[in-house]
Amino acid sequence: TGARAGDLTIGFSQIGSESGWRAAETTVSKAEAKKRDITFKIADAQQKQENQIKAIRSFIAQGVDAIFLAPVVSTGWDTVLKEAQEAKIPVVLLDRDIDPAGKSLYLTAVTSDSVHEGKVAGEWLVKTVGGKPCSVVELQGTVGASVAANRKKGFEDGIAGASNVKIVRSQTGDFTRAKGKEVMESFIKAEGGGKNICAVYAHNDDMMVGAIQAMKEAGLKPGTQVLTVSIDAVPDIFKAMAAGEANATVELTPNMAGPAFDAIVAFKDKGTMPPKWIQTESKLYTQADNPKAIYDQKKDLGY
Amino acid sequence: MVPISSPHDDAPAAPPSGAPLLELTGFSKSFAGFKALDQVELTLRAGEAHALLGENGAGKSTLIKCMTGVVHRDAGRLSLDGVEIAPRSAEEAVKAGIATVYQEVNLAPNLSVAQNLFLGRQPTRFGLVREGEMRRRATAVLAEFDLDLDVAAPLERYSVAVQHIVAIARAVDQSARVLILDEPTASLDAHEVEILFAVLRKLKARGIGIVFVTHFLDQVYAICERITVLRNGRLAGSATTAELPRLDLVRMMLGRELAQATAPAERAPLAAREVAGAREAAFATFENYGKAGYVAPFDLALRPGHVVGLAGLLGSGRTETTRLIFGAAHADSGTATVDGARVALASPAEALHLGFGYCPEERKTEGIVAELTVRENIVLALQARRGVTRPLSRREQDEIAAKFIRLLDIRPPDPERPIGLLSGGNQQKALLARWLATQPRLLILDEPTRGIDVGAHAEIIALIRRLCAQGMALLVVSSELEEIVTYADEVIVLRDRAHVARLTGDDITVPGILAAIAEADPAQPPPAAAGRAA
Amino acid sequence: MSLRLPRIGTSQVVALLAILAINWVVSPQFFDIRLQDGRLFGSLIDVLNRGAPVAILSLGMVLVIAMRGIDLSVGAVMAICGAIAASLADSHSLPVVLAAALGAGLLCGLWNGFLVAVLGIQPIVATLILMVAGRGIAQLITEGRIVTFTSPELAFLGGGSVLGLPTPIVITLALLALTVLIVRGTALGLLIEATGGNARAAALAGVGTRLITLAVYAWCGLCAAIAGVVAAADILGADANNAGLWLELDAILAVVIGGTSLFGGRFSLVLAVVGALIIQAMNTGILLSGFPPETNLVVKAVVVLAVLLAQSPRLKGLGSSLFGRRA
Amino acid sequence: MNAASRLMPVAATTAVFLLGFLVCSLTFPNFASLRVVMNLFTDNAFLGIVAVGMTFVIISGGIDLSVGSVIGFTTVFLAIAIERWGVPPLVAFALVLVICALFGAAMGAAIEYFELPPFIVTLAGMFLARGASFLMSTESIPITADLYSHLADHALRLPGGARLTVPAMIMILVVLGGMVLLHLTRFGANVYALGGSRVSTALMGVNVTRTTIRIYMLSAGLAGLSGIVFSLYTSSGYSLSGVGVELDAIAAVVIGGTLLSGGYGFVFGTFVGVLIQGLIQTYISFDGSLSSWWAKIATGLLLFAFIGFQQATLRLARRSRRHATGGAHA
Ligand SMILES: Nc1ncnc2c1ncn2[C@@H]1O[C@H](COP(=O)(O)OP(=O)(O)OP(=O)(O)O)[C@@H](O)[C@H]1O
Ligand SMILES: Nc1ncnc2c1ncn2[C@@H]1O[C@H](COP(=O)(O)OP(=O)(O)OP(=O)(O)O)[C@@H](O)[C@H]1O
Ligand SMILES: [Mg+2]
Ligand SMILES: [Mg+2]
Repeated sequence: TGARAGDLTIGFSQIGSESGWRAAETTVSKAEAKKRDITFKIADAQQKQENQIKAIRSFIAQGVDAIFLAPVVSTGWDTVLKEAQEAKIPVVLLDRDIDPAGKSLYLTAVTSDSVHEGKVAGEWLVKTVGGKPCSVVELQGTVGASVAANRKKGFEDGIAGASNVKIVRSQTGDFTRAKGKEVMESFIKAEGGGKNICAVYAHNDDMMVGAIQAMKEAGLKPGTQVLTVSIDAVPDIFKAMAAGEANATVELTPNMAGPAFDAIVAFKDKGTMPPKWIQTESKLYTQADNPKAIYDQKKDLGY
Repeated sequence: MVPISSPHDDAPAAPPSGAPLLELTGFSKSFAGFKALDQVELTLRAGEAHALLGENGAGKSTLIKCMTGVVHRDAGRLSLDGVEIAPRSAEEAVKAGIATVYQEVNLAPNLSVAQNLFLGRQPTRFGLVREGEMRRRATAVLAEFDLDLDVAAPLERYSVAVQHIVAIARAVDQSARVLILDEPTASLDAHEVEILFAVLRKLKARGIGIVFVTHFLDQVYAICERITVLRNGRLAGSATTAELPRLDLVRMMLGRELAQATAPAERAPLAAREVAGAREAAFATFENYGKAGYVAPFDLALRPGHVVGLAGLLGSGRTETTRLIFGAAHADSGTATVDGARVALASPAEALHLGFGYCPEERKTEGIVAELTVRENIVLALQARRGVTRPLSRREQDEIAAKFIRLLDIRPPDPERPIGLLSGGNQQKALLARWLATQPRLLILDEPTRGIDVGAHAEIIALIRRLCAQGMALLVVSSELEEIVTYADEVIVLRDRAHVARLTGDDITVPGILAAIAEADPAQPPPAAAGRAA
Repeated sequence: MSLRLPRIGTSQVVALLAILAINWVVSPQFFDIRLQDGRLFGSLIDVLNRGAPVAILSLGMVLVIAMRGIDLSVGAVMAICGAIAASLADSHSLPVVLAAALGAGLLCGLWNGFLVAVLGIQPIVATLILMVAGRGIAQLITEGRIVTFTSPELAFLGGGSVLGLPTPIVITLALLALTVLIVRGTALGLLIEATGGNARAAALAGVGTRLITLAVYAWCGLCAAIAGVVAAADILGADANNAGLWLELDAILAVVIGGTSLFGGRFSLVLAVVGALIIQAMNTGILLSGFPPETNLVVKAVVVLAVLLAQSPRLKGLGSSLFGRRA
Repeated sequence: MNAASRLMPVAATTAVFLLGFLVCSLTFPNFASLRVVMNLFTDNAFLGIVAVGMTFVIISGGIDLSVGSVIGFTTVFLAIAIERWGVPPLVAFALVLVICALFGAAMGAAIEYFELPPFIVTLAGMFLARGASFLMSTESIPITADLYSHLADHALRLPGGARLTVPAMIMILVVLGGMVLLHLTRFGANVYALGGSRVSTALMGVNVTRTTIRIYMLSAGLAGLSGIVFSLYTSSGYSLSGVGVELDAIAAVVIGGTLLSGGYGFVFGTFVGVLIQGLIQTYISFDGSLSSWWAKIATGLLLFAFIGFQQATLRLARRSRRHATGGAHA
């Protein structure tokens, strides 16, 4: 009983719209759904797990053909995913995985490895500074967010080998520009006007954009005097790189839905079982990669 | 109606002698340096009613609050049945057997009448309140006060008067050894007062001691065996009622002579004397003015220099009438005119701009803004009329405040004190000042002399007359018929929310009014002829 | 009854100084100030500069609270107005941009005022509506992205400086002066305090409480708009999702620390601003301290409690009786 | 009739809810199903439970902003206690309830003894509880105890694939219990009295301090229970769970016809208020077409629609209600 994409209805429980990247992911998912003319319902959970669970329940009640879930947190999905299973509705995880216990409860997970992202950033920094001693300040994501924890861990792994690179200050910038800027300002004050800061690592580009402003206002030269590396690869960071004010960013692709749709369609059509984990690439971009051009192609993706 | 007997019928009984029931000595209390109480003492015997008297601000309420531990005294010992006690809160006082009605109604307006009567001691079974039982008891308790209400209705539905009766009933029902009443009769009319006294006599017979604060000397002589007088926070003297005739008592309270206070002023309506503008056309007229379920349509004309009194029992609709006229309630029938022009009277603000002034009955909830200073409270209405953009300069404010504090003898004479900290009577004076400051053309007063001491009472009435003489129209609600009679040119009698009679000229007598209220024939005045007045 | 006599606000000022002193202990260079390309630069300046948005919010919030109301929507209104300003900045002249943004804020305020004063909806729910919908509107304007702009005029409002003082600080001071002028220079202050203290009494005294309510909420909206513009100008972009997030709580906290009761009545504009500075001084201190971020909230809780206890009438009485004076 | 007029707000709210549900059922084909109703219960169970506690606080004239964080704290504490320390779940439940109650008592005491505004004390409590859960663990911890999976699966299976889950049952019990406690006990009467007039209540000889402390204990305790339910619901502990729940709870209470200024309100009204919010959520997610911002705007508009309609109903009711004329003298 082959079902064509055309008559599929898919519900997507999206975390929220807390960042430019998230907005882009939503936009891209819609676009991808349109391509395959799939009826696509998005529920915005405003960062609350309970809302996501509600959304999934209502998707089940509506009898959709499949459910996409971008889990706000890795735990606590068993019950509701079991309900989905009982209702024979396949679930695909987007952009974040859930804890191992739930492996059997979803069809596949299209995610990037956020620990790996941090590692890439860390390794780039180690490579770039060479043997020189380098004290790094870190702008963390929201306290308690798994991504923040992972990117922190990954980065620490990345610089573990190099005793010359060490993190001197680490505060949360809540993934936002404003906080990124405020925190960076205080870092600069605390580190003797920024003279002692050799590099900044931010868990996302938005915070880095804020930090760059703070550095400029403090008379520092981000990109040359102070190295910067952050994660997500949103257009604005490429703008900064083009201006020579930022050094590197690790891409987290907003197109998680595309592969997911393909997997679901294949599954519904011919019952092909997709692999348990479809990992998206965590590509490193530096000033060498013609940031201007990338900015131009990315700027209309809805970031 | 139970037969009302005149206070003078029963001469004060001989004071019961014997061991003191409640004895307090060396009570002192000062607020931020201001000595409200200074070495006060009082001895209450079982079965006696003990009057606690004094001018506004003398310290009566403070003394009571110190007794029950609501206010923490600086010094003083308190003993009940010879055993020293030191209640630290109303709760402990009640436990010790001392029930109190404080000066302002202190109940939970949002709770039902029944809940208010039994709060904290509701009848329960398995920890659950027995509503039915509680209502039954509540109805019984109120029946003793000849009040028959829907005890399930929230208290706030009822007037101050009724609320006050409920508060008293609660205290009476609680009082094991001592009952303290701070101006319980202020908002009651002759009828309620008599009912209250009947109850109090029963309590006395049961050997309960009663402390009774009032500004009505008649009531003192009617019910009390002993009198203690405070002046400026000090003990001015204590004696049995028999030993202390009116004149001496007044002298003891004021520390000076006072003529009007004792002799009931002879009737001298203003219009009778030729007053500027007394014969003028009406300033404001109301035709067939009314609101369904509130006050039946009525006609009324208010002239400059002309005093109209509203008389009636509680709930007869006097307050409602005044609210309607001031635009605080909206008429659904009839027309109102000011200076011959029709007006809408949609809001108090509008009435204010037409030159009306309104001194409401419920001082605490509708009168004062407790945390604002006396000065700010006094200038409030005037400022409201001038509008936001024309503020009174601080100097003007100070002058106005100073003027009225002097004129009305508000104590303490400190314009920068939050009005909530003033004594009840002084708050009332400040409210009067608020409206006098606007120099209204029509002043509406609902129970203006409530809680005002004998001295101030006379002064205020004199003041009212002066204002009228200058051509201000007056509409006065007062439960003190004697007072109305002394200055009213016209008395409207209300019953069951309708204006039922209109007395003018020589018909304005206490018996006449009482008759009209009781719809009896004025020829043979009903027993309560004496009404109630100083 | 416990009636607060008009206060002078010593405890707030003391609290502020104490926190600044602590900051100085945790980071010795706290009071260092230098000139960085014509702009004062130092942690102390950061406190003032970062405190500006909340201070501006509190100038509106304090009046609303004095009227026994509350406005939960200010954060969302910030986001809306920031979004409008940012999206117009590069295509229109500054006056147009400001007119649009502030106009929007005023409108939001009027809406709240209408719900409260005319429809008689309880302030907290009335403003909750805009708190929820407002952020949506802001995101609608930016379509969820972070709208950036380059207009130097607008940027000046966030990053510029007047006589070395960062513009946000100047704006805050100016607004404070203006508010004081409007509120205390006219009878508004008295009428607000009367209405907040006892609405029924005020109405019966002829005070036009409705109109005042409307005006006060409108003013609150306007302040939120200004704060929103400043915040957007600061990061050269409008982040509809996060601008002003949870700032309503900070603003309310500032007002209460400033000694204004949530039950209305007496209020103090200056102390509300001091309250805002206390909060920011605390936040900056936390950032400078280098503690791990997990501890931020605990520290915050402790400081807030300490500041409040310092104001507690009980403790005052206790303290002063210790010094032998009558409470 | 006064009893009726006092129930008016609740009646209005209920009417509004039913109307709303009707509209939804007409808009979406498979909406009017028992399953949707049961989901409404299950998904809002934890909110319902805190909202009951919040009702007591608000009626007494206070407010409790700490509940959301207390939920977060509870889930993390349970996860750590059960998973790391190996405490048996039931013991952990008892433990956490005690801790929360004490926490509430402390806030109540601070409010009473230091005469501090509840808003700020509980705001500090909010920071404290959230901060504490961060200190315990920033990442989310799955709870694997059998009891959890057992309770999770355990549910009354109703026709149409609907399930009356344990959380839902607990909520219903709490609501009933709350109604009894508030409307039928002395404590309840005192709560109302406090909201009516704090000073008067004290003068009437009620121990205001004790009552206040108990009220905040109750609120925090129920927040703890709600946290337990939440951890059942997600079978995990997470420091960020329950963010913003305090606002939802307050909104539910007020939508339910309780006056924020205190003195008036009903537990049942709160319950309906919770359902209304759940209904709005469900409506939004059924109509998946809304972008996240339109979803927010719609939520606001629906909230306005509900409240506006409620106000209108009340106005009409008041107009028809006569000024009370308690019987005159016998
Ligand atoms: N809490 C307070 N703080 C400061 N002063 C107070 C306070 N309470 C009362 N006072 C002052 O103490 C004095 C006595 O007040 P009190 O209420 O006892 O007078 P009173 O005899 O009851 O007068 P009245 O007959 O008008 O009720 C007044 O001058 C009043 O201003
Ligand atoms: N004795 C009573 N029994 C029942 N209800 C009453 C009684 N007295 C007043 N009320 C209620 O209180 C409300 C206010 O009436 P109020 O007593 O103020 O009228 P009033 O004639 O001004 O009496 P007063 O001004 O002497 O209190 C009315 O709605 C009435 O229903
Ligand atoms: Mg008194
Ligand atoms: Mg009256």
